[in-house]
Amino acid sequence: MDAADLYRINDLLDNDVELREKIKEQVTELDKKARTMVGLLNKVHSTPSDAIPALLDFLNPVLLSCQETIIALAMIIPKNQFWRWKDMWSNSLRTAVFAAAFIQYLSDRTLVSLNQVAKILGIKEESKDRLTLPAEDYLHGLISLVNELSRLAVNAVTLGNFDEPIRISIFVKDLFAGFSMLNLKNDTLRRRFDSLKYDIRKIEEVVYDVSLRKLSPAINTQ
Amino acid sequence: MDAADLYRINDLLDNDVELREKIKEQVTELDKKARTMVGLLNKVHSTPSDAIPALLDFLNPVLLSCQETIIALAMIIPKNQFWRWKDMWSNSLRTAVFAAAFIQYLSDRTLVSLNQVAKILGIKEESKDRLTLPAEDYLHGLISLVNELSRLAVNAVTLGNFDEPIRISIFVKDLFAGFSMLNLKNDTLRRRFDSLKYDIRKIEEVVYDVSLRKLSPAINTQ
Amino acid sequence: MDAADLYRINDLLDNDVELREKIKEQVTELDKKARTMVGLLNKVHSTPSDAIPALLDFLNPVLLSCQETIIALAMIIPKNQFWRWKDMWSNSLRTAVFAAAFIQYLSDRTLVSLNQVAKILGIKEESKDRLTLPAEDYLHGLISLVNELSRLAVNAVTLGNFDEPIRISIFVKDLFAGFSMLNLKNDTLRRRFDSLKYDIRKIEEVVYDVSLRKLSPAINTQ
Amino acid sequence: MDAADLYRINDLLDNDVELREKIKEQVTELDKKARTMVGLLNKVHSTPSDAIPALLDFLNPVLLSCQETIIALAMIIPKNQFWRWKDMWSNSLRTAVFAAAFIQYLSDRTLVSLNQVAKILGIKEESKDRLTLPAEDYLHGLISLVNELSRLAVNAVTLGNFDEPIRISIFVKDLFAGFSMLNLKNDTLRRRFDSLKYDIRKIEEVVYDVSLRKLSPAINTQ
Amino acid sequence: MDAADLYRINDLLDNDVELREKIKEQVTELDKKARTMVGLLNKVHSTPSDAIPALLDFLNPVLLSCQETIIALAMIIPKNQFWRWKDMWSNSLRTAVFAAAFIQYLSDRTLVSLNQVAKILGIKEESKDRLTLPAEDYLHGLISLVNELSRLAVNAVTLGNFDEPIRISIFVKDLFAGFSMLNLKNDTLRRRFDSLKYDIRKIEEVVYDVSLRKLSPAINTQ
Amino acid sequence: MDAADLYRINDLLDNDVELREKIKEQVTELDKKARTMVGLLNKVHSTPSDAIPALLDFLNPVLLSCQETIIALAMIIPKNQFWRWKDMWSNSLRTAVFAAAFIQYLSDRTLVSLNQVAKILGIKEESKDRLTLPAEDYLHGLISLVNELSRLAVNAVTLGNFDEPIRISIFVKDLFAGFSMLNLKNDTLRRRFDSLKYDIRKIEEVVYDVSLRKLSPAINTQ
Amino acid sequence: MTSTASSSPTPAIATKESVAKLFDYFRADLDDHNDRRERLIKASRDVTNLSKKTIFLLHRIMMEDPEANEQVLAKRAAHRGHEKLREVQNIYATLMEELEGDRFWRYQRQVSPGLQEYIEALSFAYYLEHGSLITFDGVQQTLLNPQGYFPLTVSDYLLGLSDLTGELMRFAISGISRRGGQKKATEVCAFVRGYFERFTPYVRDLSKKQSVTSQSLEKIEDVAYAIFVRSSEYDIPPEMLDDIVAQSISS
Amino acid sequence: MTSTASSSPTPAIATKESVAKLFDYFRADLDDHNDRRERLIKASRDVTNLSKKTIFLLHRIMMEDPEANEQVLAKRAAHRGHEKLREVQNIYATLMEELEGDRFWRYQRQVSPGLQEYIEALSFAYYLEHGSLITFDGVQQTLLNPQGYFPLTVSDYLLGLSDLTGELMRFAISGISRRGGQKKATEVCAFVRGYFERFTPYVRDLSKKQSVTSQSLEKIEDVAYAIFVRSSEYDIPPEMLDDIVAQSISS
Ligand SMILES: [Mn+2]
Ligand SMILES: [Mn+2]
Repeated sequence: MDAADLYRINDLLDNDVELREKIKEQVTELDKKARTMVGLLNKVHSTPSDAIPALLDFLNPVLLSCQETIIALAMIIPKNQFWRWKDMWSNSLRTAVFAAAFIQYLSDRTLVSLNQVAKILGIKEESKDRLTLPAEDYLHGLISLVNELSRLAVNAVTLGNFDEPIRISIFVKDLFAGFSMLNLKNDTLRRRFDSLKYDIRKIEEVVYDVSLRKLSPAINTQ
Repeated sequence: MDAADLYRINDLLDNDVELREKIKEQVTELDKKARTMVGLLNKVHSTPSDAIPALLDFLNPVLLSCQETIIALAMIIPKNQFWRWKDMWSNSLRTAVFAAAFIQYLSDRTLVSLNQVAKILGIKEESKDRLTLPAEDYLHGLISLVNELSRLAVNAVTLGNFDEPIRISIFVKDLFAGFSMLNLKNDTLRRRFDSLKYDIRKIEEVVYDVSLRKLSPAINTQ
Repeated sequence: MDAADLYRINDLLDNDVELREKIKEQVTELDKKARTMVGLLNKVHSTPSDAIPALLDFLNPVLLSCQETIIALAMIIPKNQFWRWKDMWSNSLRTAVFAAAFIQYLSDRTLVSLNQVAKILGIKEESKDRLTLPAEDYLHGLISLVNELSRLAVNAVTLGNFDEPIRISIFVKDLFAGFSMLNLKNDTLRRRFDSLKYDIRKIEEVVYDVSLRKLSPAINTQ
Repeated sequence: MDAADLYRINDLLDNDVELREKIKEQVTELDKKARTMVGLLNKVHSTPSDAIPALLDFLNPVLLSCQETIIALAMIIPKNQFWRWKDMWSNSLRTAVFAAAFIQYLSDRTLVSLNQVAKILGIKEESKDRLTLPAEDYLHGLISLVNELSRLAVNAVTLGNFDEPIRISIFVKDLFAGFSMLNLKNDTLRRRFDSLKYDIRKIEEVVYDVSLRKLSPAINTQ
Repeated sequence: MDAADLYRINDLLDNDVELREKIKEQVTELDKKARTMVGLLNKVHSTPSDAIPALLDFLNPVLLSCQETIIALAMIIPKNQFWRWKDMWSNSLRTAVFAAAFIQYLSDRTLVSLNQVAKILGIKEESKDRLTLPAEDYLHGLISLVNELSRLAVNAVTLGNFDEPIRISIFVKDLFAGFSMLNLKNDTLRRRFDSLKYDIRKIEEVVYDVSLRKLSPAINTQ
Repeated sequence: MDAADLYRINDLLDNDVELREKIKEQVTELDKKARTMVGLLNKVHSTPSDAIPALLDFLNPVLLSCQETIIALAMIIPKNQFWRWKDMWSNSLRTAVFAAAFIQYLSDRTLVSLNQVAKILGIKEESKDRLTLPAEDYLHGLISLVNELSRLAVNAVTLGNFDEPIRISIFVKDLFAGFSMLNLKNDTLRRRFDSLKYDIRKIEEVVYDVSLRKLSPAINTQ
Repeated sequence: MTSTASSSPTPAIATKESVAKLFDYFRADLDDHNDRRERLIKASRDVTNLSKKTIFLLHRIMMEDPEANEQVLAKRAAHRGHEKLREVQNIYATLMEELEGDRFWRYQRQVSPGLQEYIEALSFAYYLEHGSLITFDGVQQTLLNPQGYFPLTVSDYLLGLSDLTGELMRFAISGISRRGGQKKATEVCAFVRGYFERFTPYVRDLSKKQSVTSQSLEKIEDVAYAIFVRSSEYDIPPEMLDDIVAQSISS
Repeated sequence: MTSTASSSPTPAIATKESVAKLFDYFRADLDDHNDRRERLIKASRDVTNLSKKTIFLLHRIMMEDPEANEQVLAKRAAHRGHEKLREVQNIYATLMEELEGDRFWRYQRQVSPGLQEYIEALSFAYYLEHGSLITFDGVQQTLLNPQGYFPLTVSDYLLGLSDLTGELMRFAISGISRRGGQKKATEVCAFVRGYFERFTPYVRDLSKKQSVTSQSLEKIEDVAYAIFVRSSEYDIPPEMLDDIVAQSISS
């Protein structure tokens, strides 16, 4: 190995370091936005249902502003190197997916699809060799959603909303059935999926309490 | 070192790697089937009692199809090497035992015995030097059954079936009394058995709720 | 849980505890014998060559007596359960293999083969579903032999025996060449094999010293 | 190393192994008795109050028989070596304390004191350098009692006994107040004490349900 | 819970913290003395044999002063609680045993016995329910002695003392033979004993070097 | 906690983050220089003694250039906050101390003192409330020096320099005696100090080899 | 290869004496440092114990006398708590000198655990008295003594408050069997939530303790839930429920 | 508190069907990914085994026939080694498609271990033949096939070379009993040192493996030391020593 070779290798290594710095900058930005959304979504647990729309009005602009950061991020990543760097932002991205899915659930009780959430977050088809939304990250976001919905089932009742747990129960069961169709390997995703059963039990117990005491008229529609 | 000896030793060292690959293939297959059954059994919690038979019609073929996989697995294991490889499949096998026991409970409210379940799963007496069903794995499957029945007690009430918790309570207490007579070592099995008391408490609380509100005529027969 | 099943399961569980105790008893016995041989073989390092035969006369009966223990052990192990229990005795067995191999070297400077050592220790072909000698354990025993021979090369010279190191050098090089033909995995065996190089180097150094001093009387008188 | 010293040291080392075996034997015995009592006490939850005395008649002899085992155990422990071996039996001892406390509660609704329970179990003042009942183990036993009483409050109602929950409530509150006076460190005991709050809450809820339904027949017929 | 019981229990819980502080103080003291001796003994490796007596004159007072600390320690330990606290000082005690054994070896080439060393360190028969010298700790001290003697064998040669390695070789072999007769459990002690073979090899190699070069007239007396 | 308070706290936290960034920049710089010196010092092991001065001529400017970085660092640290941030650079600083001590040893075989090394590295008395050289870091640097000297003892011999090991042995023993005077607590420093005995043994064995074979005339001056 | 031995060994090697002198200085320095460190660890342990005992005391007082007025109990508890915490403040006053100049940051790791436990106890007493969160300055005020303020870091302040959630959870759960305990639990729930939601987005430092805090919050939410579900079944106001139950138990 | 239930549940909740459809897509996607991953892991394991066997082979050939000429042996070993490594190159050729586009980086973690082991074997063979270090481009050249170059990262290259040190250490130690083994050991020592000293200051990535490398270097240094000390005692050139010993053993 001669000096020229060494020099070249060193150059390559230096480039990577620089690139990592630049990516980190954008990720920090994305992370801040994701955290802000989580902070605002926390208020859901103490907000009566009629005030939820007002809360969503605060959230939507933050969610939209993620686009800009994610587009900037996509422009930094070299072609085809998405998988090389993705660990740097996957946590933040999963949080953003969670926020988007929670916002959509609160808006119309539907499940946001992978394509929808990608679009919302500014992840574009044309730059998919630089930045894409892997199924894995989308699924992680949905699991976080279930975690949060089981808490919401409890708190909705405290706020006098006896129908919410029932809606949550139906939504979550459908989602769980979907997950059950997948052949997950023995990784974090499977472990987190397996732990969903605790959330489901909790939701079921809330529905039980409500139905045992005949507190919701909706119970029979389940 | 003489050549023949050397050659033989080298052969012994090489074979194991290949064997492990083959076993893994069958275990992955078994695991898939077990997970499919778990997915289907999950529907029990939102299925009215009259629709359960139809659900079992879906489950039984999958359960039966485990035989084929397990027989194939038994044929791979070299004579006498059951104990060498068993850790590779014991988790999947326990899940299959659980599924078989749950299916039988749902069919006729009886407990599947060790021999019955071995037969159902295609574990044959004549190949017991290759593959057998250890008592330990059978018991693990039964503990999972109790975990699931305590959940069912809750959901049955939500579905308006107030007798099921009482039947579950009787079944589980009987099973628990059986377990109490075993001399378990201080291992996972004993820890899981000790944790059954939480399930039993939950079932008792459901029976309490039902009986306090006089919702079931069956309560006096307990 | 029906009584017969319960009874049978309890029996199965109880048997294991008892079995482990019994195995432990025989293993303790085997370990004692192996350690006794190690203690006696330790004297080789300060015994002049003409007294070695007398020392072997002490050793041979102990070695032979291992048969009895190993046969007793094999009879306890249930059919097909070799792999379940083997970790309990593999250390002691490796020590016994080492002792047998050292004794044979001291007797006639030959290498004991896998089959020979199995026969010496009472490990029978017909009970191989209960107890067998894995190649791995045989090889561990041989590595211990080399460790000890490099020590013997040093001590033989101190005792004035200048031929032994050369005999050892030839024997060990042959053994080492055999080992080099094996495709070892990255495990303990490979690590121990790697360390053999230091023993060979030490033996080499002794051969050097001896050759030079024997052949150049000028140096000898230095 | 001179022979006498060697002989003595070997004796010391051998004794410990033997001693451990002997202790283990007695502890296994104690554990069996403790588990038998737990099994019998489990029946309390499905036994009508008038049949409790008969159940206690089964329990008392088992409880008494612990004395014999504990005295035997104390005789094995060498003078001054209580702290050396105590971890071997503390779990079983705590279970025995729990059983004794539960039996006394069922007999006359009083709390067994530390001295009383020591006496019942055959732990003697004069052999306190061999075996004593540490405050910690006594407290662990009492916490188990509260866990079980909250379960009993629920089951008593199912069995139609509406007074028991109120008696339990008074007893447990008193006990809880006592515990609150202790300065517990951040250890298992503290964690288990913290968890008592959930038991108390459950008991509270039962008292609530019972009070409301007893006093308002209008609700009762709902 | 009655007040007297409560008060007593609270007292029991509080005392331990204070006691631990006091013990720690004495142990720190003992540790300092042990380390001072280790520091002084380290000079042995560069001290010509005729200057050793002068060095021992420095060491003996420090060794003697351990008595005072150990007696103070014994007085703090509550009656019967030796086994509860011993882990706090066993390391320091083993170092002190090592120092005493090394000093005695340097004085007259003999091995200090268990009783002798206990006496030297001020561990009294009459307070054995508070503080005693377990065989295990004595043996650990001796193993450290062997470790150090193999180093001394090397350094003695550098200092021109060619007889010392031979004396060490005889002493260590004798000690090793003694150890071989003990039934050690599979614990740290056994592992450290097993590792002694490296020290013995080193000593043997020094003796080899000396004998090969005919540097010591003592060689034939071995 | 009102908004103003929150704002203030947030401000304080932000400042710290910024400060950390600035410090990190300088530390990266210092680390680069320290690594460069280590790389150059590595060449010592293959450099004949007469070429060492030339090597030192390369090293000295790098060592001097650390001053600039350390002065810049000291200016960033707020008054009295030295201990708050020191973990960020202590590794690099210890490496620099090691380099300075090694350079001085190679120049004139003397030990650099704490004050000397502080001066060399640009750590000034007048800014000691911002940046100082703690005894701990100085001592860590010296331990690294010993680690490296034990390697040098070996390689110097290979280069035909038989006196160097003897000089190293004397130097290291003095240093070790100094260390032995300290009451180190049970931390990394003590663990590293305790591990020095392996280096010392290695050096002693090199001196042994040289002296046994009478390869150095200097041996008698030790 | 023949020996290429270098020039004869230099005469003046680091002499034993000079090394000994050098290390003698360290010895004094290290011993001084270790002793101070030990003293501070001990003091911190004392502070921790006193603070823990204070927390126990506060819980205890809030539970005694089921019929007493909540407000009165809270005042009494806070008063007794502040009294007990004065012992801690005295300890800190004596430590001022030990932590002068750069020493504060040098021993921060030894001082922190006690300080956080103190803040936990203090903020608990403060909450009982005022129903709100003590401010950073509020904590600082209690650490004023003739020699000045005992130094307080933002991080200790925030971590101390994090632990408060756990105690509030215990307080809410064990309080619900008291008259008015239900309302109390709901209040605590709202308080912890408000505090929690406010901090989460800003303070990264808390992540380690955050999961504990959110677990505590969930436990409090579960209590509030259980209360609400129970009282929803009967169409009676909570106060009346309390009365009915009290009557039933005493009868 | 009375129930303040919100408006009736929205009719169109995420229907089972739509969720099922959504997840059906994932299933195919995930299965595809998992299968490819498994295939690559298996291929990587095969590469690792072949490379390890090649390394064994190289050691073996270098030790056979103690009287043969070192150069001749090395040529023969390198030739046989390159031959065996062609099997690895063929495996990589078949993997080109599996790793197209962004897939290379997606499965990099699965591919790396085998690639590093291959580089270790290749660079060992190269060293035996040329006595120098194979360059980055040199490695890349061996991975050329009709579809183009198999992608190679700098990091795999460097980590593969790090492992080479271990093999060189084994080679140096087991070679010293051979005629001329002493000179060989000294050469290896110089080579590893040169390589080692060159890299240390620049490449941070290596830190994990660096301590292993420096341990190997120290072991080689110890061997060189032992040889030198031994031959220093007798004033005879090493070659003559070899002759004397050979004579003594054969006699
Ligand atoms: Mn707390
Ligand atoms: Mn390798």
